Amino acid sequence: MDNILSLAATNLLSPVILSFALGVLASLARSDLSIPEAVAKGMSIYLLFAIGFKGGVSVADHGIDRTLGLSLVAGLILSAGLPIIAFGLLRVISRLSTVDAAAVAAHYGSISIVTFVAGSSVLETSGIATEGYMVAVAAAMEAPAILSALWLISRFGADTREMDSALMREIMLNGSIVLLVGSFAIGWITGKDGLDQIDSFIIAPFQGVLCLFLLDMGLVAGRGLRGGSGAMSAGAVGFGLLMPFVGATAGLAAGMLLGLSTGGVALFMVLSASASYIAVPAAMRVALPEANPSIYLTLSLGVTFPLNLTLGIPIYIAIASAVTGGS
Amino acid sequence: MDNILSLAATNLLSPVILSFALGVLASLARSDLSIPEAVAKGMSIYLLFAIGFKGGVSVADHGIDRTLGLSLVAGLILSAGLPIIAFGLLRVISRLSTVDAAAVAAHYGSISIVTFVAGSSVLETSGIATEGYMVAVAAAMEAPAILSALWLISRFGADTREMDSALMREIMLNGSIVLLVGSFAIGWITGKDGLDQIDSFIIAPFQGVLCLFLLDMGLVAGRGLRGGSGAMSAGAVGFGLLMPFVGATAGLAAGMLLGLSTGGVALFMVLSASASYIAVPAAMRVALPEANPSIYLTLSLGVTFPLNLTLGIPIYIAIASAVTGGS
Amino acid sequence: MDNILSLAATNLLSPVILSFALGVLASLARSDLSIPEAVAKGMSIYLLFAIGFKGGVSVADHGIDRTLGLSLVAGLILSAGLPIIAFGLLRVISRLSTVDAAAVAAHYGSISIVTFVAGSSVLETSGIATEGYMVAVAAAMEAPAILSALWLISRFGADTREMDSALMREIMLNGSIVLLVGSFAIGWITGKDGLDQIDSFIIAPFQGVLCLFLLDMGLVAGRGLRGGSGAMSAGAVGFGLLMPFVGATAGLAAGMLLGLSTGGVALFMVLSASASYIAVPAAMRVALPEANPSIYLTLSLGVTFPLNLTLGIPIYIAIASAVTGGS
Amino acid sequence: MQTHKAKRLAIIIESIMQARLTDILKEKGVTGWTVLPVLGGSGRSGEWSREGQVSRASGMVQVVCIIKPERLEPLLDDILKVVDRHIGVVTIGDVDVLRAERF
Amino acid sequence: MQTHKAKRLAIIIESIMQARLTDILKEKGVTGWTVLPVLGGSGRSGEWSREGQVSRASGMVQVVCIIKPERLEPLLDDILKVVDRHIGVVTIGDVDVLRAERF
Amino acid sequence: MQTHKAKRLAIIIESIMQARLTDILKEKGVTGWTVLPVLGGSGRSGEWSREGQVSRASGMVQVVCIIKPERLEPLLDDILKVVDRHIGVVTIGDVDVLRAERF
Ligand SMILES: Nc1ncnc2c1ncn2[C@@H]1O[C@H](COP(=O)(O)O)[C@@H](O)[C@H]1O
Ligand SMILES: Nc1ncnc2c1ncn2[C@@H]1O[C@H](COP(=O)(O)O)[C@@H](O)[C@H]1O
Ligand SMILES: Nc1ncnc2c1ncn2[C@@H]1O[C@H](COP(=O)(O)O)[C@@H](O)[C@H]1O
Ligand code: NA
Ligand code: NA
Ligand code: NA
Repeated sequence: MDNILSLAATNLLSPVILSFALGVLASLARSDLSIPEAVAKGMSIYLLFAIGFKGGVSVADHGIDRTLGLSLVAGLILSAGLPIIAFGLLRVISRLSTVDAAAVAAHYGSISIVTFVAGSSVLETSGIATEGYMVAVAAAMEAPAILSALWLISRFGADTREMDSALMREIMLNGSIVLLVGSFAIGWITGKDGLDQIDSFIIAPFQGVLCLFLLDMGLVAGRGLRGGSGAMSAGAVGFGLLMPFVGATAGLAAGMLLGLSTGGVALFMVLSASASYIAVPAAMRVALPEANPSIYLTLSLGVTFPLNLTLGIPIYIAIASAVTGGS
Repeated sequence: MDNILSLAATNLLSPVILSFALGVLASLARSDLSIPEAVAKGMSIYLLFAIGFKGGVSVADHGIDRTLGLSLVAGLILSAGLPIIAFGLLRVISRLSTVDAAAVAAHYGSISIVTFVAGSSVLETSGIATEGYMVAVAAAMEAPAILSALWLISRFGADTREMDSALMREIMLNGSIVLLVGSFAIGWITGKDGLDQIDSFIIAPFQGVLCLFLLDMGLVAGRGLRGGSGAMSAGAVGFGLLMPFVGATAGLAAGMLLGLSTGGVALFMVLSASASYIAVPAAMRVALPEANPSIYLTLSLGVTFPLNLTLGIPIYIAIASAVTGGS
Repeated sequence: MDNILSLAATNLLSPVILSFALGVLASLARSDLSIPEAVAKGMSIYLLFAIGFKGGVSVADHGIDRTLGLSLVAGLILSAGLPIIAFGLLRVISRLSTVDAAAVAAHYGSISIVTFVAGSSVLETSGIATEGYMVAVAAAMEAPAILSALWLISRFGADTREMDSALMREIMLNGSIVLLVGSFAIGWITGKDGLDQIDSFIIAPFQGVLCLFLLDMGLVAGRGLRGGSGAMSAGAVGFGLLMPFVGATAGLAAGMLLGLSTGGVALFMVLSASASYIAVPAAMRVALPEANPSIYLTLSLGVTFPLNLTLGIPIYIAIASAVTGGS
Repeated sequence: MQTHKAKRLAIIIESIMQARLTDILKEKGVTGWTVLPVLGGSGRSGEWSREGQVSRASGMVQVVCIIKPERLEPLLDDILKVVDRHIGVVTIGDVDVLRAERF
Repeated sequence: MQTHKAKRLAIIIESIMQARLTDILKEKGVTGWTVLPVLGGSGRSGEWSREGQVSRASGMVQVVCIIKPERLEPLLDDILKVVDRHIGVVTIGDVDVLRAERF
Repeated sequence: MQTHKAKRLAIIIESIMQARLTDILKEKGVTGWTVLPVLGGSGRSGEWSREGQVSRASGMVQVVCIIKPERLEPLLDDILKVVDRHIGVVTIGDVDVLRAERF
């Protein structure tokens, strides 16, 4: 318990979290502070490249764990399964329409890579090792949730845009998946030698870039809260606060079944608890244009993301430590 | 004297100043060299974040000086008072209209954060310590000058747009003030531990980013000189060369009264001598649209900024050293 | 031979080359991965500034070699002469029109600065020293090829836009030449002291930025291959594969005549073998709008650039080493 | 295909005035508009370009607003109030719109 | 100077639908169009802005297409199919074009 | 509200030709124009997009110029001289302008 509290305190007072808070505050106070779209996109490319590369190098270093394949499968199952739980939960505690509920569910099956990065940072600071291939698991969890949500719609709801091959390719080959998997492969192939060449680019400035990126996410989240809060019901917000813990529990079970390390279990919890705000919203605009973006974006970016960032991550790590007997 | 000369020589031949010169030359020669707006904005966000953060850490390190509060008040007074001196001077030595004179005056009461950064760098290179909270003083000096100028107009000139609450909020919560104060607070809260996490982002590459940023400012200043020189009279240019020393003298007095260190006095001089080219022009476009932007931008960016950057800073430092008996 | 193979293998499996490959693959698979124009331009400014600066510092360090002037002249001659060879070769092995052939020829006389950077990196990794002023030679080789091509047109082809002074200035003062020469001068003037101030910006992250920049070039090249391959004939592609070796041979001869070091000879080969895809295409759009851009861009960026990057550079280095007796 | 007559109001205005302009639009019950970026231009106040600008002071945007013809006239007075002392250009064109129920 | 009558079709649409829209244009034999960036806007689905967006989800673009008047009518049905369930606006204006042989 | 008839000349042209075009405008006494960015497009010379471009060679811009109707005709010849051998599109539309004293 002490552990959780001190971890949570350290986390809350880190430059990364405070930068996010600054962004939210600036935006709620209607300051004109803003980060150009191109710069925000550039930073997200940097973060994806760095995190993928480091994951690959770590796999090259430690060899392929026999659980790599199983972890990927577990990730796919979680991503496909969580939307169904989320959908059920939403139908019970909120009054969202079928279409809106399915769209929100898709977001919670998929993952937020920045939450993953934040979780990895906290683990690193705490000296807890993780399986390097977790970044591949993250990539695997991006897309299946979308397919689940479309299935939910066709099962419970009105007609949906038929899943054409263009949409399928867009989902599978979306920029962040390709960059994450690609840089993971590059890191794996080039290994320690490759890392030596570029570590002062991808390791040293990483935390600092993350600060500015979270400043931007805070600005965007704050804008969303200002504009989108009208569309929010108490039930929906309750879902956004509850679902992360449901997801984390599923992630915990998966991590334990696979026999991962403390860090691996914690990251499985973080991934399952997090909600997408990049890949899934774009897919939803194509496949479910009737769903209201302010609902799913506000929940994902305005409620669940800050929750995970501040309290969620320390709690998941503490639980993973307790359960696996780590540290 | 030797001291000034050698400091001026080192300064003039530094990569930062030469990058500025390259920009001016490229632009005067009408090269198509240009830095995308988004990249320039990204660099300015980086510089503001880094300078604010370092200031905050330094306050966390050395504790709150009892003069912190007094310095902030002195900054507010200087920023509000200098426009009145500037306005008077302009009416005497130039033929600018009331509106143009008030607009120019607002710029000289406010500050240029890049000049501040350049001054801090030279001090650091020379091994002269400064009060970390001077960055907060810089933030405090951004806005009051604008209010003074509007008061001047209503006193001496024609009607002006009434100061509505939207404009007031824009001035007070403009992006650079919020980012500077916010990152100062983050640095203060997280202190040395926070700095350790992100120093290879905000310290190591700082000088290099500053070079590219000044390259861009050189390009913009050169473009301004090419286009705006038509609107310039000898009197106005004379003001742009004289006013920095008037401001520096006021800053010197303030710094001595407060009993600051050599570095602190020098930075007070730099701030008072510098003229805004980001926050104030935007406010003037809203509040005094009749004032001619090519006059105030050319003076601030094309005359005073290079003067301070090249000769001003070494002179102010030498004077501060002589007067405080420092080094 | 072993040498070449192992160098080629190391090169092919470096993060830089694999990033390029990732870009090409992502683009051929029609992923939506993309790097914003402003960020790509920002990275190219960074690379030009860093490479120019380092070259200048190296000249300041080692003094002016007596061959500096001669090397510049040799560069000018190569850049002006290679288009004539290229034009002849194209007329023999492809069916391109006079205008298209001249436009392509201009690209192969000029140079690709990224190929130069990649070559320098491989040399550095292999511990082979180079003359620092080769970056000035690179700048000298950018423009003359354009004039040669226009002369070819007026000699063999239809009418062309008269070479007006605006075009001439655009060619000579184009952004990349100005930045390269300017930062070279700044590096030369400030020397080792200047480098100390900004090395953690221009040296440490260099390879990493190069990775992301080549990822972008891969994306652009892949897009070009997808779209422009229709316009390509076997003869033209053959030219794109052959001409680099013709150029490299000329560069070898020049380097040997000048008595350069192994590294200098290798870089002369790299420069002569490489083809422009930034400065020359822009000049061709103004001066030869009738020439088809998809032909010259696809050849330069889609065929010759990857060839040099992967196989060319190791081969040129191996030959330069063998011939100069270096390593 | 069923189309309807509408007016296309295009206002080139300084970025710093954008929020004030759209506030007026909202006040007058206009809920639809689009903001396009502007790279540069020239007018009575000289030439400018966005390249390398660090200040918000000298950028412009174009606000485009499709409205029912009968709503135009009363709107113009209010728009002029915002634009009045500022640089910028207001043009009105005729267009046909699909899905007119939206306007 | 010889000019020709043409129609200017302007479609403000979500970025993610851009490729689908231009695919339809190509299918129908329209080979000329231009895509302009959009910074932000407001409509029935609320206000939005591009600032700081990391997701592609909420951006829009404007696709402008100059076509011969007689080609317009059959095209509209197909365009409506893409735009239909999506947010966005379609306007049609009259213009004169130079070098009409291009269209 | 008093409005005046004017012509809206829109020229989509390669970025590298922008300065040459505006130089002609200045020469002919036209002092007002606006440059809008273009993200991509398609025409007889194929499809292109600005994404990831490092070269200036393949970008385009749109230059919009509001002028008095009577000034249009003589201007077109000169514009055509610049545009002639280059890719791009020139359209002319009718608009009403406020504050016509500006043109
Ligand atoms: N005749 C015009 N046609 C198109 N845009 C114009 C025109 N006049 C002015 N503008 C635009 O409006 C801005 C301000 O114009 P002005 O108020 O005349 O300085 C210019 O920078 C242009 O972007
Ligand atoms: N009346 C209008 N005039 C101009 N643009 C509009 C209008 N209505 C909608 N838009 C644009 O179309 C987007 C989507 O509109 P909507 O489908 O109404 O949500 C808005 O964000 C605007 O960019
Ligand atoms: N019919 C058209 N409608 C709109 N834009 C066009 C049209 N034709 C060409 N364009 C634009 O002009 C550029 C060059 O066209 P072109 O000269 O036909 O290759 C294209 O990339 C488009 O941006
Ligand atoms: Na999840
Ligand atoms: Na000042
Ligand atoms: Na060459």
